[in-house]
Amino acid sequence: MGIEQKMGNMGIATTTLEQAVAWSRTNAMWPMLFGLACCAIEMMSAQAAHYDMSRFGMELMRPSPRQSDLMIVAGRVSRKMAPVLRRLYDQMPEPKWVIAMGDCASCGGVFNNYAIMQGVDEVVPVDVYVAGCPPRPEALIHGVLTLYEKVQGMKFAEMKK
Amino acid sequence: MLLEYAAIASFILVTALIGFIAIGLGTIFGPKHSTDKKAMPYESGMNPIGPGTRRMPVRFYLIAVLFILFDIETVFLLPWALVFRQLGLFGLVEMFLFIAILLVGYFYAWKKGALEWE
Amino acid sequence: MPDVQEITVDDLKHLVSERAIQGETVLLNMGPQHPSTHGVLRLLLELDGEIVVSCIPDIGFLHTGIEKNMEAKTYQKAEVMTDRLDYLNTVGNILAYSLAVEKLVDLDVPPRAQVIRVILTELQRFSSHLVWLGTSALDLAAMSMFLYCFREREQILDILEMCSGQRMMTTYIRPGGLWRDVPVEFEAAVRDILKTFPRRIDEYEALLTRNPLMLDRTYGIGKLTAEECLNFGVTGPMLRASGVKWDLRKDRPYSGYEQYDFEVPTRSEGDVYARYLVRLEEMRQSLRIVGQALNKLPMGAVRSNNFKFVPPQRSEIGVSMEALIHHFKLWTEGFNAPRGFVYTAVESPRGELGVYLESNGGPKPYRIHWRTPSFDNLQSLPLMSRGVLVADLVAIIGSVDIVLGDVDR
Amino acid sequence: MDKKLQPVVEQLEKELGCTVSETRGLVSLSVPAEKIVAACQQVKDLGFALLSAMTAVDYWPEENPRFHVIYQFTSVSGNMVLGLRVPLPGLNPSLPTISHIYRNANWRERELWDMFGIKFQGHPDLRRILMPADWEGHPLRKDYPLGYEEPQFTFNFDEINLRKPYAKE
Repeated sequence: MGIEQKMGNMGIATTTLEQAVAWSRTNAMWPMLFGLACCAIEMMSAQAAHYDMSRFGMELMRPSPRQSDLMIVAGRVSRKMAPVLRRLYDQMPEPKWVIAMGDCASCGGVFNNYAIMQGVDEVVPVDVYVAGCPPRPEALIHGVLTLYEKVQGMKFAEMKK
Repeated sequence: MLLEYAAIASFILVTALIGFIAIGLGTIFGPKHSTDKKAMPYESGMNPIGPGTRRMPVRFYLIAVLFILFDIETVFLLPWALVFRQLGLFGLVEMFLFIAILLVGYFYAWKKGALEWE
Repeated sequence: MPDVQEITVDDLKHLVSERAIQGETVLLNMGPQHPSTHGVLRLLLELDGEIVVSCIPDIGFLHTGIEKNMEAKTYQKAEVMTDRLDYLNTVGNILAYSLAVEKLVDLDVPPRAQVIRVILTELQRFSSHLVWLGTSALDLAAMSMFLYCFREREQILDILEMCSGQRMMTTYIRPGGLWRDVPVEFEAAVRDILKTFPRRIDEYEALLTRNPLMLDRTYGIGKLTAEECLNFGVTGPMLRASGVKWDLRKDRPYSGYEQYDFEVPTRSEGDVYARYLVRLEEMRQSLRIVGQALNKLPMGAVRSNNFKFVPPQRSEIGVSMEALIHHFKLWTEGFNAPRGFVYTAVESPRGELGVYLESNGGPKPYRIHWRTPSFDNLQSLPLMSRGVLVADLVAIIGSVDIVLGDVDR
Repeated sequence: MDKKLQPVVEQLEKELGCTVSETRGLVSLSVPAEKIVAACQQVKDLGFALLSAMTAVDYWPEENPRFHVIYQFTSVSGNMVLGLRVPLPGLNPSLPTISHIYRNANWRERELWDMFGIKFQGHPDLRRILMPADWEGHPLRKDYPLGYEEPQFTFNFDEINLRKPYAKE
């Protein structure tokens, strides 16, 4: 945030403000509607009524990067798609996080060939890797909760990004 | 006499305050990190083709005007609905007259084909 | 990592009309990341206000090089690749691959395995149509349809998970039969589906079929005549909605489909509404097939005992020496398929899913080509979308029911 | 060879002089490259309305007919399936286009150009379809490497970690 660049690490005095900021960030983190392949179908199942990701603040899948805080890379990223993915990541407003959902996004998975990027961390910095091919909806929700712990643990000093 | 308007003034004040707080906090404390890529127009991940500002067909303007026209009509309905009881029959007839005039305008636009895109 | 490719108007000269070059019409990307392109399909639209003058699809954003990758794996290891092709019809993909391998090496499949294959393929067709119905109704702003359809789909995924341990990428069908027998609760779960799902389809019909909103958005839009369909290589529900009664399960039956009696629904209008009706009727026919198949489920082995090509059961390995030898040979080296080529086609929910498999005597497929239906169905999109509103283009894309893993392979 | 297909194959053989072969119930005629347009026109007139599949095979070490382009036709009315095979030399393989006869050959030919480097003369819009536009090489050729990258396990984690181009912020 703008203010903490000036104040730096104030320890006790700013804990409650950090928690307030972290609380507001984690309870309404809107993912970007960015389904690539098979994991997208499991992401839709996670969003649908049975597993209901909205219980964790992910009520809406915003189609445009301008209104989304989190990019769930759900599926395999091909060489032709990588620059587009990078462009979308750049166009997201600042407090943004990335979940690499599935083996293909995390490390290329089953496909070790010319067409697939071996892991999306060569394109965008990734915060949470969710394993599975495709990961069950519960695994995706567990990945989201791990991201929440990471965001809640952030101190002001680290929030400079 | 001034006192009656105090209610409306405070109402406007509070709504303006809520608006400014919500947006103001975001702009003051929010991190600003604008890069040239972020400033580019978003076209589902690709580069936009051709100049940014392009010639828009007049149809869009026509639809916008029609929308504003009938939106203002509903804006007039709201305060009427509040004092509906006190106005009695006179208010009812007056409002239906107002709506009837606008309906004539609506049918005219409809028959002239303003609602069709072509 | 290269940046996004810069396209100017003049290198599309041969595709777009004259007015686009003068700048009268707008060239817009309905690009890879778009809520209504059902995946990473990019459409370069030439718009005159709301009217689509021409639409140029650009695919390849999900190209996974599966055909090249399968050439580097043995026949057993390549099965894993087949599920990731058309990820809404995973059982159908592996069925097509298994039929091709069985035809190549002349493997027999026990009758029980054939019936279970039919049951699972029809359930997978039902769940694929559910995802189509949910997402295309969502595009027409029927939000609740999405939630209803995915609620039903969970029941089918539970059955697939019960059989194979995996919800989507089951790899349950293997060349020569199945991976293992179905569990005991399988029959009860499928009976429960047969009891509740027909009522659910009636609910969808009640919601959408005579809904004036749906009719305005779909009736008479995206018309394709039978002759145009065949010329563009369109197969599946889109072809049947244009009046051509061509269904591989009926005309070139495989895996025992000739024993079941079911109708092939066809309509003659060939528009988005006709495709909706054809697919809804197909869901009912799938349930009919599952019912008949469940009633005649024979007992017996689910795997052929030709151990040259089919790994033996785990239980036998501890007992017989030959089984142990076969087991190790097959899982380390794989089997050497005889030289030759084969083309088998299966009816997937989107159309004719064909496998051209060629072997040069080695343990790995020398060349495997997947004839995927969405690749050809998508080619007719520019024809259907000439002169329609952008909102109708969304409905047309929904009705083509493309899966990008299928298109890009 | 089922009986319905018999007359069709004989007529094609007579007019185009191509050799017939049948493996595992799949009838396929081998047609020289210059006669392919006439053959496809003939097959279309004989009622094969659907070009169901079109692909190519690369017999790499063998140089002269290095590529075989395979056409699979389906006759919806007569319920018959027929295959055509065209051998092509390896240097710069090219074939006349049939996208004016069967419209879905348009993208199929673009895919064969993209994947195998087989040029199609007269094709309205021969661009790469699956690979990025500025990609060199044709991936499905046998002499094109698979592009296999060593997976990162625990024992070789650090060496690969140094070489791996992680994305900056």
